[in-house]
Amino acid sequence: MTRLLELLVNGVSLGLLYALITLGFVIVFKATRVVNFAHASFLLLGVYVVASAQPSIGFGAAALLGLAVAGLLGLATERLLLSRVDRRNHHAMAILTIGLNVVLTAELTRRLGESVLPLGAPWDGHVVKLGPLTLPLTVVLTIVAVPVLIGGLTALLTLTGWGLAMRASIADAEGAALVGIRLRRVSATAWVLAGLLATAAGIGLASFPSPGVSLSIESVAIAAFPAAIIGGFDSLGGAIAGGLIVGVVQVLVAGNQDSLSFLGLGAGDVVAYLVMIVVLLWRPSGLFGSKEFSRV
Amino acid sequence: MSPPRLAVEEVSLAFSGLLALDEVCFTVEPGTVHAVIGPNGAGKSSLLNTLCGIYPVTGGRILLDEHEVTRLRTDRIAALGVGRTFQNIVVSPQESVLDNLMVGRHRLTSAGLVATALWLGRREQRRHEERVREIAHFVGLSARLDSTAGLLAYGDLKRLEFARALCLEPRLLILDEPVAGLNAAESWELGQLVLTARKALDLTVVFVEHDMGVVMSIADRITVLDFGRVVAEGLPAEVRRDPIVVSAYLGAPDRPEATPQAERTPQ
Amino acid sequence: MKRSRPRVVSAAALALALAVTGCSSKATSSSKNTTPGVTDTTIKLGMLMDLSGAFATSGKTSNTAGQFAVDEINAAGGVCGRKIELVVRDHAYDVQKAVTAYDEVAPQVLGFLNVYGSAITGALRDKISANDMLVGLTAFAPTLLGDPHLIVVGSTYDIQAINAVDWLVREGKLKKGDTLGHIYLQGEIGENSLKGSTYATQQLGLKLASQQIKPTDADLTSQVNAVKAAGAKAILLDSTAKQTAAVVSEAQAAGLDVPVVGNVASFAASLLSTAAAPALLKQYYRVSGIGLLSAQTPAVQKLAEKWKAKFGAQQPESGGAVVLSYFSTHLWAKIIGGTCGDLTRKGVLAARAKVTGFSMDGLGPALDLSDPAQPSSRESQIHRPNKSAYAGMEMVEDFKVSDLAKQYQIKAG
Amino acid sequence: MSDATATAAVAPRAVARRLPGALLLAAAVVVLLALPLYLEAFWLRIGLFSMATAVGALGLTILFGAAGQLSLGHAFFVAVGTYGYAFLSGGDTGHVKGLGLPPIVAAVLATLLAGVCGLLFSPVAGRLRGIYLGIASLGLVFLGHHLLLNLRPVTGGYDGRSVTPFSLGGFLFSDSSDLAVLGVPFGAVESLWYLFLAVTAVATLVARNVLRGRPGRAFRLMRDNEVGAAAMGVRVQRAKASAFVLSSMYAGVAGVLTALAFQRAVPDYFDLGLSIDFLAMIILGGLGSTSGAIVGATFVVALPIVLSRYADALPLVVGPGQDGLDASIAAQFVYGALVVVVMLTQPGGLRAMVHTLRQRRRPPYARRTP
Repeated sequence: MTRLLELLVNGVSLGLLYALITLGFVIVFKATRVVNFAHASFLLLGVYVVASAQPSIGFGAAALLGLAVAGLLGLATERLLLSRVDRRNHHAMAILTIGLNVVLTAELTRRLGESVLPLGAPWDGHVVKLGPLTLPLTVVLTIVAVPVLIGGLTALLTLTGWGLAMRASIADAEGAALVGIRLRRVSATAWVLAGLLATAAGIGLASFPSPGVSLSIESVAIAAFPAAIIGGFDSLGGAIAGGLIVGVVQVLVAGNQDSLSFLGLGAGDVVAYLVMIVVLLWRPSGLFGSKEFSRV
Repeated sequence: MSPPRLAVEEVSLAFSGLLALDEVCFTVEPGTVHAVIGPNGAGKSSLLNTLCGIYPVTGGRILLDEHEVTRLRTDRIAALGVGRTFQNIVVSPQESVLDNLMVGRHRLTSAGLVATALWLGRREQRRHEERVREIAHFVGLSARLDSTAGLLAYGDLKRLEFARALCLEPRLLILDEPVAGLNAAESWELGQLVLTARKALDLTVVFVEHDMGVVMSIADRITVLDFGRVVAEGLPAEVRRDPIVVSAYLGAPDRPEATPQAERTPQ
Repeated sequence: MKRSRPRVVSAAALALALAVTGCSSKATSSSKNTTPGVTDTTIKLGMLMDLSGAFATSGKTSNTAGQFAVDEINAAGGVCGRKIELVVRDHAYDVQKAVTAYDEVAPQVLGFLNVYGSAITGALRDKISANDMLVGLTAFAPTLLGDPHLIVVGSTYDIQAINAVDWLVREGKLKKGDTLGHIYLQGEIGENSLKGSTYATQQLGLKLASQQIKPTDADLTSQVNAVKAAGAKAILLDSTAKQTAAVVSEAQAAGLDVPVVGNVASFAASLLSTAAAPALLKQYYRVSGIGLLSAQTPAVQKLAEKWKAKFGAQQPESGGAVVLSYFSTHLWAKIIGGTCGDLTRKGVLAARAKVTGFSMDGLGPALDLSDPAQPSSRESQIHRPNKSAYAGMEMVEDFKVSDLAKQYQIKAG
Repeated sequence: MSDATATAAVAPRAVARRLPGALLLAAAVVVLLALPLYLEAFWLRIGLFSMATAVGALGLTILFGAAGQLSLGHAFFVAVGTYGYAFLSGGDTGHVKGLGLPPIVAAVLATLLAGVCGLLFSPVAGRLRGIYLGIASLGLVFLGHHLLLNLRPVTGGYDGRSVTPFSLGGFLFSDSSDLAVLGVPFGAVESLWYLFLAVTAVATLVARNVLRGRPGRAFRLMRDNEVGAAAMGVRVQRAKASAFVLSSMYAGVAGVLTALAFQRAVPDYFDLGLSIDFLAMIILGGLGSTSGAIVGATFVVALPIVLSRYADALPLVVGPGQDGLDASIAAQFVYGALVVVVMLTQPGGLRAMVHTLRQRRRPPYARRTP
């Protein structure tokens, strides 16, 4: 029972981190209709900056620097690359992010190699006991901090002018342009947000008990794909739900590997995709995705 | 083969509770040209889409001669000889005009993947290409056959769609605003093409159009829709004088164009 | 017109083909009189390493250390009166690149000093034997034994696992009836190691709880928890270095306070600067079939000095890779030196079997290459992390063969 | 009538225009046929990999370029081909099983097997669109990888299994063959070259026929407007399924060729990266075009290998093992940057670029009346 509870808590914590990654992914898609294949390398770059800066300037400043760099990378991607492609050519833009991803991954592979860079977060190495549960402090902090972050984001989207513009342009880009919303600013902000959210999630992923920043974090971030699809690709609430579902299911399956041996070893990694395909057979636009209607 | 008779019997269509068509009834006699008019949002396009099986009806029946086509799939209805054009032009913009027209021969040809892969579809293709060239000549697109469709002028695109519908060798031709966006001369020309095609190819024609000049000059009968209901039906001259029609549609120019009705955004 | 085109094309093609085939240069150049890679002054040896992929750090380290040995050998006059030259290619741990690079390098070299990666060795094995090539490996799988074309330096993974379990028992960290947790990589490393641990636990009256992982797994919490739930008193670990850090810190997070013994590839010096350092220093040990870079023998110190001279304060990530590459390059010189009269690939293969007692003090155990079906040694050392030791590791126990490892029958092939 | 006279008048000109093309084609055929007599194994090997990949890219360009169905699962179907061939033609060795069928039978069955896998997935594929289909098919890659690691008797697990060399009518396509042509020993690479060339040529012609014929036109209208295609009588679900099956079979053939070129099947090759590479290839080359797929595949496959071979000669790039910018990292940079640049300047891919150039160079009389 304790073990199940422990797994659940770990799963929720991982799921919240997935939710952050997925949110950035989905916000970009909503604002610009671009599938950002470079999202995982945004995450790795941000957290790499944190880890390589923290020995000299301390964790707090390094975290801010990492967020800033990833945000700027998002901005640069939008301003320098995507804005030069026809807005309606979503394929070209998606492939462009593939190219960007290749370059970023190559550079990060060159710099990181096999090494593990310590993240240096103040909560690293700490374990808390909550009743019968023994949990890394990271898990507890994630469960507290991520909902606050998501709440803040929701407030931003619902209460501010930018949020309104964002939602309007997502609902109907042409209409929004007609009423004077500057689409470019909205999409630039979306890309910056994606970088920030990815880095925030990356800090969580690289924290104790994970030994630090290494290349394998990028492959973890790929889980945002099925999470986004399960939730529905154009739904922010769906992104959060999808992230949580993937996190919890992954941890539960991996934690019960022995009794699930018929699924084969390492089933935790693929179960997210199984869930995804089942969800899609049931609802072709994900749990919360809006149906596309073809109008002729 | 003689042109078919189309009977629409108490057809209703609802989108998540919103009634787009409400027990619509009318009959199109074989070989006639039948216009459906009405203000924006009246349900005209929805009606055409139910005829083609694109929107599933929520009630009523649609008969093509004695065949009930109410719940048939769109491609099955096309296979029965129903050709159509679309309100907002539907072509493959990167393909040549000839290729776009050849798609119209899909139902009349049979070369499948395997046959085509093994060079077995060529003879069939050549035979049909001849007929397609004739049709292109008929609508005046001969000179454009090798052009990329996306680069055509608007008027040519409209003719391309019309020609492609003819390439199906239809018995029933459905036209959704065939002259919208054309100038008066082009509109008149296309109207005459419809009449010629009807005669030469033995067609029954149903069309939706806002251009009253064209409607009055080519339609044999007119059905008027408003809010998804038939509000009037008759000969052009009768409809023109019908007080309900005048108030609902023709005589009320100040009526707001963009009505927030079901047809706009079917959800 | 249209129809005749293919015919025209094929006729023209045929005519042209007949015209050009008369003068192929490939035909004349491929005479088989001279042995590839050998001239009057040089002997070329190939290296296929991962220099830009996931294992680039080890690849670069091995490359550097191999070059150290080559420079030393050449400075001392070379082998058979010839200088050794290395032809290095990067395969980025990609089988496709490796196969192509092999095709490029093979005609130029006498043999391969090192081919890195088990999947890559697997892909190349047929070609290697077709070419009579002798190939050195950075792998210790018993499945590689029995093939006279491959050199496995030192004890194999299964024997290392047996020696590790034996050591845990001798040190009192495990007692009869206790459970040993074994977290192992899928693939030949882990599975061969599991054979050893299964044998040893059976022989010593221990219980075994095993958990398989993939090289790409980052989060190993569930495996650690499973081992904890099985009541493990010690953990045997075959993993990448990153995963080692994850396992020890997750064990710490789970309150599992037991020794963890990893294999030679499961440690990197930089782990000692991560959050996992305290746990590593407290609980981690390493079993190794080759020597330790911080050992106090003259041969090892000479090697360490070379590294310091080249890289200054920057210590090698993997001392094991430095030692292995340096050691096996010298082993190659010994093999070639035994066949100066017949410097052909077949000659080299025959000379390999003549090496029965090669050793370099502290760098590796005494190697016996006479029987390809048997490991060249059954000895292992035990190391543990120490921040002040060079490359982060200090000696716990020098080369030793456990009795169990002596009895253990290896199934080759 | 006017059309007929116009055609007749144009005919001699058309011949004159086609003649250089035919000669060029003939020359290309000769060069391709003669290459094994001159090139080292290294270059031939690159050719083999390129051709294997090109066949896969052809399949994806039919599926995505023509039929508009985004698939990130192509690597899975390639894996089915590779492992299907390895299993069907392989013998029992130790813990790895095989059926020991003749290689040609195994190759055909492996292709069909990939097609069946495509058919099994087509109910999912038929229901989904755009990115949903893309990522659902991405799931196949992860599930497939999982199976490759776990179905050990068939796949050999993490370390993979070796592949039986191809043989046809007693002739063995391997290094142990004693055949020599004009003094050139014909080993695996040389003989496989001709096999691959033949398969690639057939695959290209078949793809061309399909794309230019009735199914291709239906696919493209379906891509541009599904409802429009249905109204023309196209059975959309069936067309989608058949595009998926055909593309899977192409991937299956690519898989068999890959197996023969590698002589080993390892699971890690068939990952997400391979799927994304396929996508990049066909888009770099020009979506929906057969020549574009081949050019794109050759480019993506050959670039890193060639760059790392000539690393020494390139500025900024260092040789293997030295400190600095490694050749294969440099190749990654070039590849990534090129994808970005092509998308920025020529979203239609290399084919569109060539097309524009040709249009510009074409003599005025040959230009079609605007």
